[in-house]
Amino acid sequence: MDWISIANAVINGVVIGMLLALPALAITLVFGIARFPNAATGDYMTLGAYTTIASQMFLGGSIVVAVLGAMTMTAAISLLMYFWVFRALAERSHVSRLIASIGVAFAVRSTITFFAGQDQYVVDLPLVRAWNFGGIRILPTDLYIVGAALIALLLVFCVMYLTPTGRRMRAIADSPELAAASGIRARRVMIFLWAVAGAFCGLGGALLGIKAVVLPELGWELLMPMFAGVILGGIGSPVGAVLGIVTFSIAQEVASLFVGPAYKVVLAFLILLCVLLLRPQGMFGRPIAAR
Amino acid sequence: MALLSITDITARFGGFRALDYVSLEVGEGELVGLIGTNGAGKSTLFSVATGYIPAGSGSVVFQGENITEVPVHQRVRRGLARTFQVPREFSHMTVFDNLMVGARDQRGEKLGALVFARGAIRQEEERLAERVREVMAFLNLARVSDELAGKLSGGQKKLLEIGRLLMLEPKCILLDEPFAGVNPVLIEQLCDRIVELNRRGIAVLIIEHNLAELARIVPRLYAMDRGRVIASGTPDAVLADPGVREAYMGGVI
Amino acid sequence: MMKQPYNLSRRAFLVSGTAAAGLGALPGQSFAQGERVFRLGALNSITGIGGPYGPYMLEAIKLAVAEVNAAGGAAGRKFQLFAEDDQTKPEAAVLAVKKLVEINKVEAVVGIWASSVGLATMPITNDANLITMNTCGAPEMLTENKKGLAWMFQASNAIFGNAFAEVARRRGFKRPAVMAFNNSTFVGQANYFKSAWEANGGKVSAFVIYEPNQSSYRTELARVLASKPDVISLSAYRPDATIILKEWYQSGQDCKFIMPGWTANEDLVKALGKEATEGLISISNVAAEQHPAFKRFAAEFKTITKREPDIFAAQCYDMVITLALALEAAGAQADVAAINGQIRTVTGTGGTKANSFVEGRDILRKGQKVDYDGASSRLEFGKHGETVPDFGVFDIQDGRLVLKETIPGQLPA
Amino acid sequence: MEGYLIAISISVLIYLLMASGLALQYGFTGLVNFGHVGFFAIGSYTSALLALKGVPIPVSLAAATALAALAAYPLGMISLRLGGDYLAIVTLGFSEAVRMTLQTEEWLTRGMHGLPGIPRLFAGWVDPRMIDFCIFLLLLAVCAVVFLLIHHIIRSPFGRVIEAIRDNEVAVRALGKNPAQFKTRSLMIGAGIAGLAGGLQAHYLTFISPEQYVPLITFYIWIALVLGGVGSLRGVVIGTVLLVGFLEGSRFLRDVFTGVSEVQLASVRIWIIGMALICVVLYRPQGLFGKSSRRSN
Repeated sequence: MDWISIANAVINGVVIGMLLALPALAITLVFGIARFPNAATGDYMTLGAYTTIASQMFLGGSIVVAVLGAMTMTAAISLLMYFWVFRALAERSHVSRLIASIGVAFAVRSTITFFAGQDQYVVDLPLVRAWNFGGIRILPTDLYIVGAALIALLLVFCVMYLTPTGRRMRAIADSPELAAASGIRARRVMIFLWAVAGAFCGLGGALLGIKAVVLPELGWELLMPMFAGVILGGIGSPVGAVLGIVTFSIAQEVASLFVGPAYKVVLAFLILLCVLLLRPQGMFGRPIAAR
Repeated sequence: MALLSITDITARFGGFRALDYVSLEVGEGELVGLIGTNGAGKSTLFSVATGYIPAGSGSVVFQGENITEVPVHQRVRRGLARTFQVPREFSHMTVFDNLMVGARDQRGEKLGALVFARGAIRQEEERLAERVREVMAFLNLARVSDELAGKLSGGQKKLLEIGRLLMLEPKCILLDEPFAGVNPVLIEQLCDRIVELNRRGIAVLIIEHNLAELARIVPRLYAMDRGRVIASGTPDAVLADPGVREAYMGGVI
Repeated sequence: MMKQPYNLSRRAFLVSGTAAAGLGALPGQSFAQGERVFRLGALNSITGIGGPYGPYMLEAIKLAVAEVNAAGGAAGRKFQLFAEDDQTKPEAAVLAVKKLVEINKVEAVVGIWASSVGLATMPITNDANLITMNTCGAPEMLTENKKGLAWMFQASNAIFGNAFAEVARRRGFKRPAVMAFNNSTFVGQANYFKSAWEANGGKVSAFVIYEPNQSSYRTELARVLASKPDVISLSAYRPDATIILKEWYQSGQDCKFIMPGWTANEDLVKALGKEATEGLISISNVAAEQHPAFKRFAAEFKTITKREPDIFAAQCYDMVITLALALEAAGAQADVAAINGQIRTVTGTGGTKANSFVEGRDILRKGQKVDYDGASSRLEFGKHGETVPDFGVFDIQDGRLVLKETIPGQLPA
Repeated sequence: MEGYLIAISISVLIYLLMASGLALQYGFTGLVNFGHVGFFAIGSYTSALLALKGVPIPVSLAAATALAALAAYPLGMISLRLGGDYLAIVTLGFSEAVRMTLQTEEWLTRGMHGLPGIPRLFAGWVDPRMIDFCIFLLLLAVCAVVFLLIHHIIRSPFGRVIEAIRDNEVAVRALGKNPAQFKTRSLMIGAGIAGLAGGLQAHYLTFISPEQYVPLITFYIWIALVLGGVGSLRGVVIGTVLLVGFLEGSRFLRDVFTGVSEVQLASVRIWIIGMALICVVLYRPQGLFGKSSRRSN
């Protein structure tokens, strides 16, 4: 394999990874604070993608409006599901929350297919050629995608590290008992959490819709790599989630050069296993102390 | 030679040094107390001694064998058992079943035996049930035999945990705050049972905040503060130690 | 730079589910008491991977059933339709077909799309002595067709792969590459393309089978493009073809594509725009757009679904019409075996050509032999129930499919 | 009519077998196995490939069971070191890896083309029209045996320990027992049962292909378990019957929703499943018919 192919594969991995970093961050935040793996994450993305399509159709073609609309929509649904489902399950085992989130995933997706059907949609955007630097190809669209993802990530990191709500959020993520003992009111944190998680899934879905095609299974299919990336980075660690999913995506793309596309899932899974065996807390997670 | 000797143990969490070269000994059939303020490292020391937390350095020697690297369940099988600060009963199981689980090396835990040695298992179960009844009688738990363990009072749960340890036939037990959250009447009874156990030849190391009760039953005491052992000896001597008084901020004792 | 056409109507978004099913309810389902009906089962892949095609296949079946019933039925027997979704899953299909057999007591099952469904249901339909008509491309369908009750309206992968190679040869390409979606139909096509090409001493520059459901195929595509092919045989469905062609267009590398007609069609143009699809070679066994059966069917199909029929829909339409003509020929009292025996006769060469049910029926009533040439192909069945159609080779020019030539289908040597 | 009912019953029984394996793993041991379909697939392919090579079906089924159970061994050893949440993702990854391998290793599995013509159970032994009924009876017997086995296991000292692990793993270690050992065994038994179910299904369907073994099947089993209530075998039966009954029964929904297209009907079906899951977890946490405690008698 020549280095140009590898460089292109790495670039592609970075783009996909950055895109998936948004929902991956949602997964890791929900995991750290609400304490369960949210299987509805993928279908929130799907919802975001379809909202983009719908808003382009009904409100006109502006892509920025459509993407913002998608984020609002998924944030609203995410909050709705929190108030209806996940809040009531706060005291229950994380498996029951996981199962409920699978239910939410099915409900969201089937509502979409009821109205939009099974067929594919494409986001209405002009096709552009890639810039070619001696064989290394970079797409302007990809740059926009990475840019949008970066801005969103920066915003959330700022909130998390600079505002009181963000500090409370991290405190709860670190140790729910301690946070409860020191009297942190969780309500506002939870609302913020689910709104951000929803909006990020929506943004991720919309960007993915722009890059690929919009299908009902769009987000659901990505759950597995996203969870793998989150675990790789260390469950509950926001920085870890971003770096984990980017690493994971690069590994998948580069692997498909060497082992063939079918085995990239297998290979990614093996990488994950090895990392976990050598460093059970993930790349950026802290060791869990038993008491 | 001591039954359990802990030598120069360290443990860290992140940058925080929870145990700082701690050494401690429990002799054969001895009854020893361990006191210290919150965060002094007592429970951490238990966890290192029983293998729940790896030791950063130092050694744990039990019955003359170095068990520093031995996994938790192997240490228990050698006769070194512990209870927890917060009782860890099997809440969805009856008190009777909780105690039945306790017995070591049951044939019925082997899947092959379930098929090929059903008679032997039945006999073993009957024998164990007999022992469970003895233990329940000893700990005054017979009345609640068929209750779900999760429904017991705090004190009963502590008794149940001790009962499970007895099913193990251990040589040395480490009790982590056995009196915490227990009503005074039951504390009497608990003390009594612990002393009785010790009289039967089981070495006991107790962490306890209730210094008055502890001083009454243990002949020897260790005091810890900020990850170090700061004093040891008879209860009177330890409690009189200026470092200990300092750690407890004078007034409490 | 170009503007991608903005073509999905608002209505399409909201109602494409319903649009697919048209009127929703099954047509012509009111039957007089005691009337002898022919109970017809439709087993379509409404959901699952077949989702983009199945609903329209069912629509075509309904259309054909309505046509037959409007003409008073075949041999006086009207068709009563029972439709089931197989979810494109063999185990769901088994239950669905059992229901059709046991509850609805159907005498034939049409519309089977996926080879996996066809292979999984064949033992059941054979046991129950049912005629089945499918669009499966797996060569195993032929060997498993032990009772001769199954009819393959789609050319097998082998024939398709061969035709792709033939087109590549005729167009003078020298370095073809192969890219295929990982399922049995497309991998089969890819393999037969390769062996047909190499049989003539050529070499395939790259051969990549990709996993479906990805958000990007750039790395796979890069592997193919790195071999500098002058043409890529792309066996794909529409969603992945959309992404791959988009990424190919963006890469700026020049080459042609040969694709199956059910993917390279107007829908693909809608998804990608005219510029990115310009010059795609689309191969399909639609007899010809000029063919009267196809024209009439396409017009009717369009009024109901607001879109062009794809090849599978046309095949499904033909299934019902063929079955109706066979029933007409066999007579009202005929059993399944007798009807099945007529299928080859009413489509075989030597009879008077017919392009619709009514035409064919009238010829039969005159006591003559009939040769139904359908909307999907001339329909000549081989000895295992397979069709070896002629292929239309289309170029996509300015967003429209333009027929360039017709080549005879043939099995690989 | 009977034929259709038998087919549905066979479907129920195959799901029931799988569900009982998962009930042992999750309901009684607390193992969050999200890769159940992987073991099912291993069983299907093992038995099918062996039978196609001429191995008698009883032998191939035994091999399917054993191989599926063995596959669980390394998986258990690895992931049980990691703790609960990881087991879910590792098993899910495992089942996808199995599917990808089945797709890719064409020399062995024929890849996406699937395996047609798998020898049918009882073929040549009984009248062809009676085969389904015989398969149904066989499955009924297998289910009965497996249920008795599981019942026996959970009542045994071994069952006592796995139940204790579910309640409090740390305390089990404090009693000198190695939870990983017990959990691995529980995982292996459940996987073996899934493998057997897979083998039986292969010899019933006579055609298998990798696309049958998608994670959705695992989720269906979970749904059955949650609907019926975890931790009781009765709940498993009820949950499975409800699930398959609903999946099949919804074919007849069309008679109710006449104005709705086929595509939309499929959406409605999934929507009802999703809502049922949410509502059961929210309002009937012990399952529709479950009881909260397991060993009380």
